Amino acid sequence: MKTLLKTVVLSSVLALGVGIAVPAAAQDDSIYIPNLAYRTGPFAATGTPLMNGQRDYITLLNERDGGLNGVKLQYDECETGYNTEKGVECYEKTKARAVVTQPWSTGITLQVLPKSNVDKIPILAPGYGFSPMSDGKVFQWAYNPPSSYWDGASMILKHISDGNLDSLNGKKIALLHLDHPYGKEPIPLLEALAEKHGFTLLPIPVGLTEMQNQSAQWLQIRRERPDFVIMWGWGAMNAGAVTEAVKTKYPMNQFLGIWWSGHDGDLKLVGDAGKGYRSISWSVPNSETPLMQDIKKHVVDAGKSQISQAEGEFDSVFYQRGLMISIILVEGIKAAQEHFDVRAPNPDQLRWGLENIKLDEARLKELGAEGMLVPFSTSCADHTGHGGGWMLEWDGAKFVKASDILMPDRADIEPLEMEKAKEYAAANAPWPINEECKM
Amino acid sequence: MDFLNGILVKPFADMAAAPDFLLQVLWEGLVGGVLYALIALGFVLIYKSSRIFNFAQGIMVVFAALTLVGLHERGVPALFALPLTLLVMLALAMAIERVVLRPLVNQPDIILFMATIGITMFLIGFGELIFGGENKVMITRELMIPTDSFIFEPFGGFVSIEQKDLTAVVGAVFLVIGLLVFLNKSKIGRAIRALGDDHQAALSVGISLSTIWVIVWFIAGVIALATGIVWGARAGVSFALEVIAFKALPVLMLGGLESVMGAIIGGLAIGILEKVFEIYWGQPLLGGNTEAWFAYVLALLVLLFRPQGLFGEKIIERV
Amino acid sequence: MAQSRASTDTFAKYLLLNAERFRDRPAMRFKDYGIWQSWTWAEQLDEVRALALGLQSIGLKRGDKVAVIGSNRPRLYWSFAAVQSLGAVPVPVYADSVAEEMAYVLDHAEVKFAVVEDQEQVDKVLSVADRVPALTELIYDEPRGLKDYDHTHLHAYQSVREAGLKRFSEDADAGPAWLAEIEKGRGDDLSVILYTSGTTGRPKGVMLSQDNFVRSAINGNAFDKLDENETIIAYLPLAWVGDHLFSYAQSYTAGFCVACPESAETINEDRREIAPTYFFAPPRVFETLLTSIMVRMEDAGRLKKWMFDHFLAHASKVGERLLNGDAVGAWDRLKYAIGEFAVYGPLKNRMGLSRMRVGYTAGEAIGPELFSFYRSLGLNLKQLYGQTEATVYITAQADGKIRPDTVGLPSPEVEIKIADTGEVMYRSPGVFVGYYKNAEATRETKTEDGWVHTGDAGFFDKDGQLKIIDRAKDVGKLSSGALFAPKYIENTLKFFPDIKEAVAFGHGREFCAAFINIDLAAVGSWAERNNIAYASYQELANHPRVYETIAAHVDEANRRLSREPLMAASQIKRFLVLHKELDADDGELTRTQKVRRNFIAERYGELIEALYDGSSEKSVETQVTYEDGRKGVIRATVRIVDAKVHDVPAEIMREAAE
Amino acid sequence: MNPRPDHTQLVAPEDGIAKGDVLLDVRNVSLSFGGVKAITDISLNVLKGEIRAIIGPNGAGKTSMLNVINGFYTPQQGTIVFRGKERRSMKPHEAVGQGIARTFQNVALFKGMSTLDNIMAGRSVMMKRNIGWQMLWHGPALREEIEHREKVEEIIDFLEIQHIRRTPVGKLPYGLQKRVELGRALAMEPSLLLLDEPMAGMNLEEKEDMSRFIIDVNQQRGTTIALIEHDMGVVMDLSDRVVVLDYGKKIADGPPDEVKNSQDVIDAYLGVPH
Amino acid sequence: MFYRTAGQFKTSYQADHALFPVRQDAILLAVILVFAFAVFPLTASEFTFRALLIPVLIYSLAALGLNILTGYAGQLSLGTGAFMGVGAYACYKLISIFPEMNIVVAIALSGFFSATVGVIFGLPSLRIKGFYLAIATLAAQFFLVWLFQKWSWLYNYNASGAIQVPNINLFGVTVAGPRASAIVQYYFVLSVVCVMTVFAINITRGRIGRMWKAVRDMDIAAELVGINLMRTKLMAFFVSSYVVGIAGALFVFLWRGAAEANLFDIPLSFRVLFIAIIGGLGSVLGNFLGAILIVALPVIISAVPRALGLPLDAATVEHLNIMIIGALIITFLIVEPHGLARFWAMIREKLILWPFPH
Repeated sequence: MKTLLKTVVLSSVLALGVGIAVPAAAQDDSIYIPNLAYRTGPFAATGTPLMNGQRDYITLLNERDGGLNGVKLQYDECETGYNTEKGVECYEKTKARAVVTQPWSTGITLQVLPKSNVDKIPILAPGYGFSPMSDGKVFQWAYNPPSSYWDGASMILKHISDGNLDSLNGKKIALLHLDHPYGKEPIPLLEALAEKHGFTLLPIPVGLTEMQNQSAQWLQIRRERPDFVIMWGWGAMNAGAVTEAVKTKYPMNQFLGIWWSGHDGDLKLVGDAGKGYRSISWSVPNSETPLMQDIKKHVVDAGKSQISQAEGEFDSVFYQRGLMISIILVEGIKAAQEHFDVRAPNPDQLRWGLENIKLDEARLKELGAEGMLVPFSTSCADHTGHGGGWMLEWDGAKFVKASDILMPDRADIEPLEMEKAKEYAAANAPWPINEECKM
Repeated sequence: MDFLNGILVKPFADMAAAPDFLLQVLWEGLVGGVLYALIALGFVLIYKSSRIFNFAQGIMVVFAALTLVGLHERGVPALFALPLTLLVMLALAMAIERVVLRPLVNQPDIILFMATIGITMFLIGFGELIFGGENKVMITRELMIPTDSFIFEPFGGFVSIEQKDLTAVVGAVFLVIGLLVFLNKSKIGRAIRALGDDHQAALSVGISLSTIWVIVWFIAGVIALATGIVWGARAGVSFALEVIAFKALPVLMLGGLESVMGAIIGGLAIGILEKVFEIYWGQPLLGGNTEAWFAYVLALLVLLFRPQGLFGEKIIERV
Repeated sequence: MAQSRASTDTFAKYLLLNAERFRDRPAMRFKDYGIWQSWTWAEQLDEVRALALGLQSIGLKRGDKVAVIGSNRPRLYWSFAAVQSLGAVPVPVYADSVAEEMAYVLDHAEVKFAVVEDQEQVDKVLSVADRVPALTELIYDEPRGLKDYDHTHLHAYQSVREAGLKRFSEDADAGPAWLAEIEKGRGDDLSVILYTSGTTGRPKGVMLSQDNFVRSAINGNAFDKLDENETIIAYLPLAWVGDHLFSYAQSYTAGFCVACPESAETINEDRREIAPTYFFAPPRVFETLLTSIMVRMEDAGRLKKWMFDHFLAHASKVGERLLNGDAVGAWDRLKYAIGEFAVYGPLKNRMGLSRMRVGYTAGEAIGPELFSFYRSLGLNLKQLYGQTEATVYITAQADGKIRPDTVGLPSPEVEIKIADTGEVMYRSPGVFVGYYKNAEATRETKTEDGWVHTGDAGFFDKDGQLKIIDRAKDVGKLSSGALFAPKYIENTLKFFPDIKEAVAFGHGREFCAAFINIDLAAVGSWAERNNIAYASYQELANHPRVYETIAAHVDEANRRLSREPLMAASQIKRFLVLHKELDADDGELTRTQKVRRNFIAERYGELIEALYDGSSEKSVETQVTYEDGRKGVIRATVRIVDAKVHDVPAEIMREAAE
Repeated sequence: MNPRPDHTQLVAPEDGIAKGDVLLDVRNVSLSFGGVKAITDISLNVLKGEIRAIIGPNGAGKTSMLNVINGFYTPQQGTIVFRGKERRSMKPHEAVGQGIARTFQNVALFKGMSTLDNIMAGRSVMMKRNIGWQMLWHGPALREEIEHREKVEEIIDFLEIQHIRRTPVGKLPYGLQKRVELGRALAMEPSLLLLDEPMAGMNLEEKEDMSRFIIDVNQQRGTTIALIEHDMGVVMDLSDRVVVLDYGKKIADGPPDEVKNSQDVIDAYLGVPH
Repeated sequence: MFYRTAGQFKTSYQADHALFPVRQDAILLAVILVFAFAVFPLTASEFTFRALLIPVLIYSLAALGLNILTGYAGQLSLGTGAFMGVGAYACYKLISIFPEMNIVVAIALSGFFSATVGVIFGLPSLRIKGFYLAIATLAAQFFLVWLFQKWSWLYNYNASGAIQVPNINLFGVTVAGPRASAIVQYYFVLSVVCVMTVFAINITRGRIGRMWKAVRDMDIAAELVGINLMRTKLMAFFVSSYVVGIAGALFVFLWRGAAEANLFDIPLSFRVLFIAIIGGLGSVLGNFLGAILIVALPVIISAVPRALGLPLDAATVEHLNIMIIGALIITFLIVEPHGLARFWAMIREKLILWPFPH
């Protein structure tokens, strides 16, 4: 009784304190970049290195260059645990000051996407989210550079068919996917392609509760004997799948994943047995680049990073991809700064910036990140850039580049994107279309 | 007609057509069932001795496995880490007894149940804080668990049996036998069994209730560690493991909350049946993922005919 | 039915008047079946008329006496009005009197009818019926358990009422005839006969006229500005003059609402629900209340207890001054306001006195501290000095002129003089007609020119306020010649919550000594907290640690007495804690719970001797009467303890010398 | 302001049976649980308006008998005729519909509810207003609630439990709980009231109170009562007719005095082996 | 202290049966309502609406539904989340099929779908009791969520498998969908919750409520006072699931704006159960208190370190938050197993008895 009373009093005092503490007002000399991060929950394993990467690049800019064009970047994480509900809460919490939303989950992206027109904050979802977001005229506020999921699916198919999708005729391709909006994302495109090119698509969903116990799914794969297994997995599902694949003796060279299924940590579980597993990726780790050396010098060795060095996180695909994601964002901010000649661009200005990113090889080289990211550029009509991707292959200890840049078959994808974008706009009417964009 | 065919004929035809595959399915189901049974066993022990429906058994599995791996990561040799983990589980049992059970003694079941969910949340936060949330690799090799697999080739196909699964099954069998011997032969074991029926009778053995609780929770911790090692060896150690606690619940319903044998048989039955159902009915007819609910619906149907579960004791209502 | 105010000289006429002027205002409430069943004046008129016509039809005639026995229930109050409307005389009888007493009263009053509450009273009356020759009809309210009784002369109230209703609706003349019967009533008609318990001898029937009550009530209403907006809770015995005045006479004359509690156990709860605006209680009730407050606060947490004590101390500092309208500093006012919010208000709320506008204490002298305590909370509690023979009012304290040690100024229309013997005498419109069938006693009490002996000794102080010292015949002298006023000493002792009752001795003796009764509630609770085991009242009373506590109280009482010049000599030198509770059933207390000093002196003669012969303990045997009337004997060894006597403080000596 | 109600409504409902006629007739009933015979071929009747006692040592089958009468158990053999209608089995809540109410040996009150609500619950069957009205708490639902509250207040008054009206019954002493339970049974306005050891575990004073209430119920409301009691003394004073069971068999039936002197009964109570 | 009950008496059963027999309770409620209807809307930020006020209200309603079943009728259920899902999907389908349908009507109707499903899954309660029943309700939980995933008709064959709330107008104001303003949604939710709460209070304090409590406290005795167990239990399932279904519809339409099947999975059920238990079973008030504690407190706690300037990163805060919530739950269960409602009742009792301790 007494204790309870104390608890109640204490919490009310705390609550009061929070209510009073007004968030520091947005200042002209800093740019607030919130990140709806997840370092907890069942997806923490994959989330953490990405968040570390994002964070460290911003830290590097602040430490090395004193910010971006002299303006400090204020990086802030709001923990979602990959939980959509928490994500929306974070969105609401940060949106007052944020210039950008990085929702970090297709579920959260779908939640905040319809609000983007109302709240007018750009959503940056590099390599995830809703593929039709690529249509910048419809999705004025959403960006998913440098490649969308549909791009990814297309690239994988191209790769396994050696560029000729018709050669897949009569083959059976299983899509082992997380039973979640993210996992279902490639299905419309794959279905369309299956019909067009005469292969059989076999979607195999993995429930959130079954991620670590996929024996049923892999028994199905064993029974169905698909020619290829494409994986749209995340978190603990990746490790589970690779383990089961090894066990089922599914040939690794017929097993490919999207970029989120190419995490070093997942493959380390199986080690050598996973040799030959491939994952499409729009980023490649390269710890020898000047950028990585700077990171090492200014951030990691300075003790300002949260990465765990023992596990080789520094060299991992995901950590370095996190860095690339921040580069994309910063390029957008920089474009806005220069175009509008402001120190701290507002969300609307940043929207322009994100539409005018030009990350060509020269710029990447300038940034010291040559070859770490596919070159791409965005426009008001194209919010993705469609920079393509490399195929990475697990060599038993790490991922190595196994192809040149692959490009998606845009001719297949674009009509579908337009159609779905239109459907989306109709379902969410009234939905403004960017008429100004003449591209 | 097609539909009936799909339900009644085709699955069996498939089984007959690929007997090696059926064997593989049964084996996978069996291994799954062993794990369910192990978790259910933890539940049953605690329920028998303290009438607590211990939802935290799932997180205890994670916590035990994490501690083991975490200790190893921090440089403790595997064979030291194992007893050290046991010590941690003992400490956990004592802490739970002291902080949660003792103050909540004689509260209604639902309150105790909720408290174990509270424990679950606390341990999730605590575990992530200490060990981090990322996926970890079970130190299979260090624990000298074989990782190869036996390949049999009957009926022209093949059946692959992983040695670590085999180890798990054998280990589980030994664990269960050991437990049964302990429960039936030792003084404490008898006290634990008596506790379910009558507190006084148990106390007359001369062991305090607190001690028994600590012991029971510790045993549950040991079982959790065993489960954690086995499961972790299959799919890595992460917090996603926690959800397997839900798998144990229908096992309990089926087996009866207080029956050790019920937990084991129920676990195996559910493990095998849900796998067979998923492969031969679920995936072709229902779009898959039926394992999510199959065990529950099965248990529910059983309960409708035997409200006390397959092995529970019949309750006679009196006025 | 129009009645001019001037001609309303009986309560029946007031009833008719009220039914018109206060038609839809509540007249009566009764907590029954879980809610406060309520009747308006119009409905009350219907009820009374129905009962009157019903009584008439079973033979009630003008001049008949009707006993009314039971607790405070609307139907019994209605029977007063119904009986009076027919010109008959109600005789309320104490419901808790034993059969013996009841037989005497019923017989002496020659009652013809009796209206009683329930089976218990029916049984009691029937058991003495053969000794009450005049009694013919018996009417009961509660039918429970009476179904199989012979109903030739036994009537359910309900059936009498229905008979009356039937007559009224079927017989067009019945109503007017009843009104005519009321018209016949005169102010000098007998209103009621009230039997006073008396401290000695047989009860005497005090005859009071309609005028006595009407005028006293009107004067009282005017004095305290009572009108139809008041609410009172009726919980004191019907047979007691106070209740008859407050709950009946004043209600009828002022038109206010009387609320009857559900039962004796729920009185506190019921009072809190009703929150009377006008409240009356003998000191004993206030004492019990205070005791229960203090006992309950003992269990409070430290902080709360501190706050409680702190604000009570503040109240005792400024509360009364605020109430009397004296000047008080702003800080003190603020602090008092906080106290009102945190302590006084809630406390009054718990006592059900939040809405109390006027409160009286009477029946006997109230301890000054006790009195001040309530006043300091902001309760307008006043003292009243009265008697059955005076229809209550002799003196009363006017608002704002309150002193705890006096009983106030003469009430309106009351003249007072102090006889040479020191006895207070009065003359007023309320002076009784006479004792029923006891002309001798009437003569002894009432002089030819209408002055009445109160039997109390007292004097007027310099403000003209009357100060009562004691019963005239109880005031004695110590052998030293110093004044010995036992009641004063007893009241000083009774201030302590642990002490429920005290009896002081000293007349003609060298020093003053006392019997003390512990309060079982207070001491029992204290014992529990201090892990003192006891099996009985007797054991607790005799416990050494209880003695220690009581000795401390006696010491403090002596200190207080020592500050009173007149009383300093009668400090208590020796005392004992009685082994049994003084009890009305044993005749040790009156029915109004006053100490019967002489009886006690007789009964415990040995103990008194022991007090004065210096012995340290004494074994006694005492006869007791149990609740069911059985007798028994208890034996005990009572210890006698010396108390410290204090010197008179120097400044008081000086004052006294001046 | 409502005029005060009176006690006139306190009567048992009309059930078409004249006073002194057979209200309940139990004919050749046998009951067993998995081979254990609880009741063997017992016949007994209860007359309208009487207090009928069923007594016997522990394990004599008294409670089983009661359970058979109110439908909780279904006998293997025999029939029960109540108010002229014959039946073999029915659901307990149907028995209530026919006018049989009962109390329990170990108080079976609704512990989380107040005295008032417990007794109100006894009137659930008689309340008909649907959930739509209940939701609004106006009109018919409120009227119905108040109507029944009045009836319940009479019972509260009758049993002298006003002061515990709002107390959760779980907090009441045992004796009062038994009284509340009697109140709940009375609230059902039964034709036949079954009391299962109404005085078990009570002290002398409580027993006297309870006896008084039982007699009052019988006399004032005219309710027919069948009671089980272990305490012979109380029963003999209370009841009009007594039936004695022992080991599931009837060994005596008749007025108290007659039964008291029966050798079989004396043996049974003294525990003479059979 | 604040409760001065002297002078409050009832002269009729109507008054005695009033919602607030004690005047101060009514005043307190009035103050709260003034805050809810006037003060909060004037002062709250959008974040407060969307992260605190609206979810607290919706969770309260869901817990209220659960409480009817578990707290009043004594049937433990772990499947609340799925029943909320039924309400949400039903509402979504109604709006898709009849786009012109008034949203209030759609929400009210969708409750009937969840109620029907609730009754179906309530049928086992006639044979299964206590924990067995609780686990049985998990069958509903897992089966329904699975169904939400697999039955694509439910989400209009949406590629993502999620349902998306379109912009919906009510009397010319956008109440649901991305364009709806927080304050409008708040008022909408508040009104629905208030109405449902009043209904629930009325049902629980009347005949039906007593029957439920009777079944909860002792089902055998309930049967022997003439209560039909089957009808009573199923009615509890019906009413409970109806309320839960409404809460589910509000959850998606007035708050989340989009939902995928996983949203209705077990964590949601547990969350609602926590609210009901920490709030207090068998109490209406408790649901609101519980929701404030379980829903709002974590939001507030997670803001504490930053407000105090502690240099903790978001993940650590989240870990600590989970730990604190877990510990708080245990603490509350130990200190007051009957929940916050009982705690408040004790405080109220103290205030009524003030200054006396008992």
